[in-house]
Amino acid sequence: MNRVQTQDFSVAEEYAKLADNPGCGAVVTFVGKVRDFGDNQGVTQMELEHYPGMTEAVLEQIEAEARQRWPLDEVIIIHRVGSLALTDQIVFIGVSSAHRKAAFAACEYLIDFLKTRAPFWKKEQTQAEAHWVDAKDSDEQAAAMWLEDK
Amino acid sequence: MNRVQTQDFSVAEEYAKLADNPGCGAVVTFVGKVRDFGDNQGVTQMELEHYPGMTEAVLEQIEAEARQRWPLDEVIIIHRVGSLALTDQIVFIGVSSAHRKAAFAACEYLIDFLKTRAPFWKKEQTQAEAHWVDAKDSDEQAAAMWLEDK
Amino acid sequence: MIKVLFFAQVREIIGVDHIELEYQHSMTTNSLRTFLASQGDKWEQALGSDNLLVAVNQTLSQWQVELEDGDEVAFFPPVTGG
Amino acid sequence: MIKVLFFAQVREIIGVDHIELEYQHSMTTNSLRTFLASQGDKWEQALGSDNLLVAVNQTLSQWQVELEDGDEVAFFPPVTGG
Repeated sequence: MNRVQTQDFSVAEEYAKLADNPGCGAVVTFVGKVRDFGDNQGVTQMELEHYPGMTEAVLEQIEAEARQRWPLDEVIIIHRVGSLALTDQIVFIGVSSAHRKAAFAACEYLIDFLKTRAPFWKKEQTQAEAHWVDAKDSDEQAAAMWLEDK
Repeated sequence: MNRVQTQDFSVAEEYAKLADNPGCGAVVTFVGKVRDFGDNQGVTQMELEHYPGMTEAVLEQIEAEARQRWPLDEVIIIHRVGSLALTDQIVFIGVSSAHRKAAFAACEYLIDFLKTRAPFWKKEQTQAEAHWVDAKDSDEQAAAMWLEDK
Repeated sequence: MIKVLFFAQVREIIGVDHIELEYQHSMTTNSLRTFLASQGDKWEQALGSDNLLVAVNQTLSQWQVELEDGDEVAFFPPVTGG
Repeated sequence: MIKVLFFAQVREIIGVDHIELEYQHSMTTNSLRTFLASQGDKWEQALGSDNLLVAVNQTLSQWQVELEDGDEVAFFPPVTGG
């Protein structure tokens, strides 16, 4: 169910797929968007590059890890690549489960590991210049927390 | 933006309101649904009762608490009352923020405290009987965790 | 006057969703509960639970709180929404 | 043959997105990196970073791993998706 694509996605459509199950009591979704400050103020657009093949493999792997940790129904991960403008949707993570704690934890786990392990790279464009986004220590720490947790 | 209502809600519409902001980098939503096992197997429908006035006041209060803890843009809490059938949506919690950790934490905080402090009561109906749902220790514990956390 | 509301099992057992009572000097949440519980078997059953909660003027309250004339008091079981 | 891919800043600095090389006996991820970094200033700049990551056959790898003929090796900076 995971996809890497240039086109936009519809939260409504993805939500409907996640929720379509009589045993599903909880649906948690996360959407990441292009905001007007990233590493710099005044971001107007960005380019998203990825490593085709490896990206899909990493998404499958982090989904499998989440399913080992929590009882989940559906999992959907979508990441866009190419040119994105301010306020565009970048990434969707949706999880459904019988239990809300599992759905919340798995959704946050998936975005934390997507950010630190999936081969995507962002180049932000402001009025003045374009530059590659630096990886953040806070993202590494967020992912590392899950490993201590186990 | 919080509502208590008998009619259904649209995740797509609420998501659009949450995401409509150029500084918003993260949107987290939670939906709780009627599932086929609650306290009993074979739930076919339920009745949701509430205390008008107090309910709205509690929702405002837990929203204000979440806003004190985390930097949030929009917060939307919707809870349905009346007769609900299997797979119906019961509750929506949506949070947008510049930061994903804040959005995840606030969304989970809001549902944990809604479950333990907002005056709603569920009566589940199976083929055989109707009965009031028991409050769960796990919900009390989930809410108590946030207080230790502080 | 004190307005008293009942919800969920409590409402269902006593068969009434609200009543109004004369305010009595030094009435508390607990004395009101005890008075109501003495009104018959159903009232005893509905209001005798260890888990019973009370709200005063739409805010969750405690058991030895003094009431004032005009207060709205509600009795209900632990909440189960969400 | 070894297929070598470059992404993001690495790709941009050297101006090439992939190359193919003859497989050499006992070639490792590190020896391949050292060999490529010696191909000129841009290559040195692109592949000299402390933060450089390497993947072998689309799996994140380490620096002293032996390669096999036919492997796909990728060099890239820390990832920044999501």
